Amino acid sequence: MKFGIVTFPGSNCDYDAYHAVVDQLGEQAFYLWHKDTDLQGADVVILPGGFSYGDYLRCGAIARFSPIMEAVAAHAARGGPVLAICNGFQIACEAGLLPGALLRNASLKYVCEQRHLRVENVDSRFTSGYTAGQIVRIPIAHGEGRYVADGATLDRLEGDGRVVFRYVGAEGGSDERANPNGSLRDIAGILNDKRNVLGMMPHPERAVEPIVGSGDGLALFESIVGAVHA
Amino acid sequence: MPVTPRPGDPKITPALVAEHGITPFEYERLLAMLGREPTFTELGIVSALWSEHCSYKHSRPLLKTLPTEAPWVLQGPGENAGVIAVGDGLAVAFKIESHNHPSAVEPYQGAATGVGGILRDVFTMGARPIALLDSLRFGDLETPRVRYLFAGVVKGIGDYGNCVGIPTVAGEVVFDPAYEGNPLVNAMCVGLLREEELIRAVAEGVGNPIIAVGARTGRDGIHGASFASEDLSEATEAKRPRVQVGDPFTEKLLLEASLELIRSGHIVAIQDMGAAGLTSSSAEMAARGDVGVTIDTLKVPAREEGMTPYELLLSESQERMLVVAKKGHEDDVVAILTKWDLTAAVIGEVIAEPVYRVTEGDRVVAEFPGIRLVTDCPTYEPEARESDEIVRLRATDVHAIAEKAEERDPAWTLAQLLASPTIASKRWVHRQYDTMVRTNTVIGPGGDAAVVRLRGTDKAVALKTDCNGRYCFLDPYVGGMAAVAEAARNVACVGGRPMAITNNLNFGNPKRPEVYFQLREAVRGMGDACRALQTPVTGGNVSLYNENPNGAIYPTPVVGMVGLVDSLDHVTRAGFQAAGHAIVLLGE
Amino acid sequence: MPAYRIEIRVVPRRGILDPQGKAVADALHSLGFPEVTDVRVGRHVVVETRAASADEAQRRAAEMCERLLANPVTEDFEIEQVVEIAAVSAAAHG
Amino acid sequence: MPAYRIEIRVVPRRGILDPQGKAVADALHSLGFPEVTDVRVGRHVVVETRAASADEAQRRAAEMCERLLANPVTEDFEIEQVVEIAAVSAAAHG
Ligand SMILES: Nc1ncnc2c1ncn2[C@@H]1O[C@H](COP(=O)(O)OP(=O)(O)O)[C@@H](O)[C@H]1O
Repeated sequence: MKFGIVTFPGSNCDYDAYHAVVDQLGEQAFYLWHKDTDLQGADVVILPGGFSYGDYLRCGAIARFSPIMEAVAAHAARGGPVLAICNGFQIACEAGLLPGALLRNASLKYVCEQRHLRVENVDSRFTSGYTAGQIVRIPIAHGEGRYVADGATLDRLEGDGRVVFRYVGAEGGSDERANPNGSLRDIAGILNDKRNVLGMMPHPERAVEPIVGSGDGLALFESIVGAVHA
Repeated sequence: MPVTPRPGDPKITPALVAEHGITPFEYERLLAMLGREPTFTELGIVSALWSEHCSYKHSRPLLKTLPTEAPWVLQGPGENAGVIAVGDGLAVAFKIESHNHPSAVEPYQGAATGVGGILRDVFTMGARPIALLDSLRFGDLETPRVRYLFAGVVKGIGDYGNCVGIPTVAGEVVFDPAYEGNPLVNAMCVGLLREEELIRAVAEGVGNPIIAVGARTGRDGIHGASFASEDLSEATEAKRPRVQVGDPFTEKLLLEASLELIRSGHIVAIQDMGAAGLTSSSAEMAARGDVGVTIDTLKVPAREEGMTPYELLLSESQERMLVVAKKGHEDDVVAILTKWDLTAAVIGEVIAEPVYRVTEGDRVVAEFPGIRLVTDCPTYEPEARESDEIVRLRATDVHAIAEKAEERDPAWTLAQLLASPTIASKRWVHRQYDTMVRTNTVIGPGGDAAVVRLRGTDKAVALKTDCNGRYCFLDPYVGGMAAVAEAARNVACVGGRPMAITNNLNFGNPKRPEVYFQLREAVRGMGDACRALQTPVTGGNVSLYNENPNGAIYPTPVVGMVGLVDSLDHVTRAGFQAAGHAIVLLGE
Repeated sequence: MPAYRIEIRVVPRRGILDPQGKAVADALHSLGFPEVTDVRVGRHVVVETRAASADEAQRRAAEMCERLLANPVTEDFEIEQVVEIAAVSAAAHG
Repeated sequence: MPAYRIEIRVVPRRGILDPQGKAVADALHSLGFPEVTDVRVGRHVVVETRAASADEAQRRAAEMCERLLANPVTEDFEIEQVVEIAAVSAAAHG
C-alpha cells in the first residue's frame, strides 16, 4: 500500500511521516513535491506537519494554493483517505477540505509536549484500531492549534460523530489544563463529512515507537492500512 | 587596473579610521600591506576582517594551546564546524556560536539569527542538522528588562529552530546579576553526515565561478562584526538599525538546497555568509585555498536599490551562502536553487593571480595582496593580572560565615534552592522548543544530557552545554576545567562516552589585565581537562567585550560536548524508575 | 500604468477570542495605561501595485483579500485607502 | 470621561527584511496578481480607551506605541485615527 507524503516548502515532518510508514508500518511511502500535479498512484495522502511558507500570513494560507492541492482535493472527493497532521490540518482547513480554522494558541506560546487524547469515535478508517474512549498519549508541537468554528458547525461535527480526538487529562477528565491551546470543545481532531479526511493537531507519526516517547499513534496508521485492504 | 575610490566616498581621515575600530598600529600594518592609502571600501573590509569577532586577535595565541587532535577527529578548528567520526561511516559535525550583542539589542531577532547562523555552519560541512542546544545567561529575573530579554530570546530560539524543523534538545539557563545588561546567547548545532559527504570551505580551481546563493542582500547588520567587538553603551543603542531579521523559512529551503548541491557534485566549496557577510566568507575561503578571487558587487542580488560596494560587502543579511562551483556547472547549480525558490547569481571567480579583488563593474574598488588580508591581522597578548578582590574572595573561609537558624532545616533549604530561577525547572523554556521533530530524540530537555539516536544504527549521540560562570569568576583555571568536567559527567550519565567539545569563550574586555587573566586561565583549564578526558576541541567561538558601564560579566567559557552512546541499550535516564530500587551516592 | 499603495486591515471577527488583544491590554494596564478598556490585534497589509485607475486598484485589492489575505471563517477585512504613488520599487523583491 | 477608539498601524520599517511580506507578494504573483510590486505585513491594533479629549487620547496612544505596541528597532507606527465612541465595552476583557 502506498502513502504519498506531500512536501511543501517549509514542511518538516514529512521525514517523520515517511519513517513511521516505512520503518514501523512496513508499507511503501514516497514524497510528493508541492509543484507536482498528480499523486503518482498514492492510496493515502499525508499532509505533514511543519511550517509551509513559514506560516507567514496565516498557517496554511499560502500552501493551500500549491499545484498538488488540486490533486489532493480530487483524491478526497473520490473518497481517498487524507491524513492531515498539524500544519497539514491547517492547510486542509484553509483549502476547505475540513471546516473551521486553527488560530494562535490561547497561551500565545508554542507548545511541544506529550498530551493525552480520548478517542471519541472508533467508527472511522483512521481509528478502528483503537477502543472507544481509549486514552492515548500523542505529542503536540504547535503555536497555532486553537480549533474554532461557528456553533452550528461544531454541533454538526459532534452530532455526526466527526470529532474523533479530544484533549483530556491523564485520567480522561476534561479540565482547563487538559486543553493545551484553547480549542473549542477541546477538539484535537476531526473528520470531513465523508469521513475520509482526518485533520488533527497532535502528531501520531511521532508516536510510533516507545523509545522516542510513545507508541500510541501506530494504531492510527494500522487502522488506515486495515481499512484500505478491507 | 589601479584601485580607484568611488565618487562620493568619504575621505580617509584618522577619525574615520578610528570609527572603523582600527588602531593607529593596525592602520600602519594596513598601509604597509597595501603600499598606499586604502579606499573607503577597503577600510570597511579590513575593519570587518580585523575585528575581534572575525580575527580572534586577542584569543588566537591562547586557542593554539588547546588540544585538537584524536584519531576520531576528521576536522578540527579552522572550518565552519568541527567533525568527528562515530563509526559505521558516519560522522558528526558540531559547533557553538554566540549572538550576545545582537540579543541585547533585539532579543527575538538576535537569538533567532544566532540559531540561523549556527545551523548554516553545520550544514555547509555537508551535514544534516539533527539537534540544537543553547546556553543562556541573563541578569536578575525580577527586572522587567530581563524578563523582556529572557522571553524574547527563548521565543527567538524556539521559533527559528521549530520552523526549520530541528529539535532543540538541551541547554542551560542561568540568572545572575553579573549578566545584567549583557545577556549571553550561545547556540550549538549538531549535524550528521556520511564521511564521504564532508565538504570544506576551501576555494580552489582557477576559473571556477563564485556564486551567491539564498536571500538577497539588504542594508541590515552592516558592521555587525565590529559591533560585536565593542562594549555595550548608549552609542551602541544608536546603532540599532544594524539589527538583522531572520527568515527561518528561507533557511529551511537553503538547508535542503545546500545539501542537495553538496551531494550533486557540482560544487567544490560552500560557506555561510555570517559575520561580515560576503567579505569574510570570500576572503576566508580564498585564504584557506591560498588562491585569488575577484568579485563584482554589481552582480550581487540586492534587496534595495543603490547599494554601494561597501554596503554589499559588509551587509549581514541572513540566510545567504557563498558557493564555489565547478566551471561549466553554473546552470546545474542555478537549477537546484530554483527548485527551492531561491536565487543564485555568479558574482565572481577564482583567479590565478594571488589577490583579493572587488570590482564595481569595471572599476576596481578594493584589492589586497592575497591571503595577507586574513593573515596580516596582528594578534595581541595583553598583560594578565588577577584582581586583588578575587584573590581576597577566594581566600574567604566560607565555613566562617555564620549559619542562619533556618538553614538547619533541610526543608527550608530545599525550598530556597528550588525557588532560585537558576535551579528551578526550565520547562517554561523548553516547552516552547520543538524537542521531538525528526523523531530521534530519545532523551530531550529535562534530564542531564540529551540523547539523539542515529537512525539506521543502534547508536546515539549524547549532547550537553555547560559552564559555571561563578566558579570561573572565583578561579578561572579550575572553572575552565569544571565546565568540561560537568559536560562530561552529564554525557556519561546518559550512557555516552565523551568524544570532543566545541566551546564559546564569553568574556569581558581583554585589554583589561584582570579579564585577560581570566581568559588565559580558563582556556588553560579547559585545555588541561580536555587532555585528561581525551575530548579534543574541534572548534568554537570567542565573544569578548561583554561589558557595560557596570563592569564585565562573569568569565563564561561555555562547553558544548558530544558523546557517543554505543548502543541504545546503554541509554540511562535521570529520575527514579521504580519503588524498591536502591539509591546510591557516587563520588566523594 | 499608475502605481498605487493600498492599505488593508484584516481584523479578527468580533466574538472570536483574541488572546493577543487581551495580552496587549493586560500589558498596557501594567505599564501604566489603566484607562485602556479593550484591545484587538489584527494584521495591516500594505500592497504596492499597478493598476489602470484607483478604482481598478481597489477592485483588485478586494479580490486579493477574498482569495488570500483574509480568512473568511474568522476575519473581516477593510481596504482603508488607495493612494497613488510616484514610483514603485519594482526591484524590491525582484 | 469620553471614550475613544484608536486605530493604529504598525509596519516593518523600510529596509528591514520583511519575510512575511515577501512570501505574500510571491503568493499573490502566482495567484494571478503579477501587478503587485511590494507587500509589507504589519499589525493593526484597535485600542478602546478613555481620555479627557481626543488630543489626550492621541498623545497616550503614541506613548503606548513607543513603549509596547511597536518595536522601535524594526517597526514604524502610525496612529490612523481617533474616534469618539458612545460607550466602551468595559467588560470586554473583564
Ligand atoms: N574558543 C575556540 N576554541 C577553539 N577554536 C575556536 C574557538 N573559537 C573559534 N575557534 C575556531 O576558529 C575558527 C574561526 O572561526 P569562524 O568559524 O571563522 O568564526 P565565526 O563562525 O565566529 O565567524 C573556527 O574554526 C573556530 O572553530
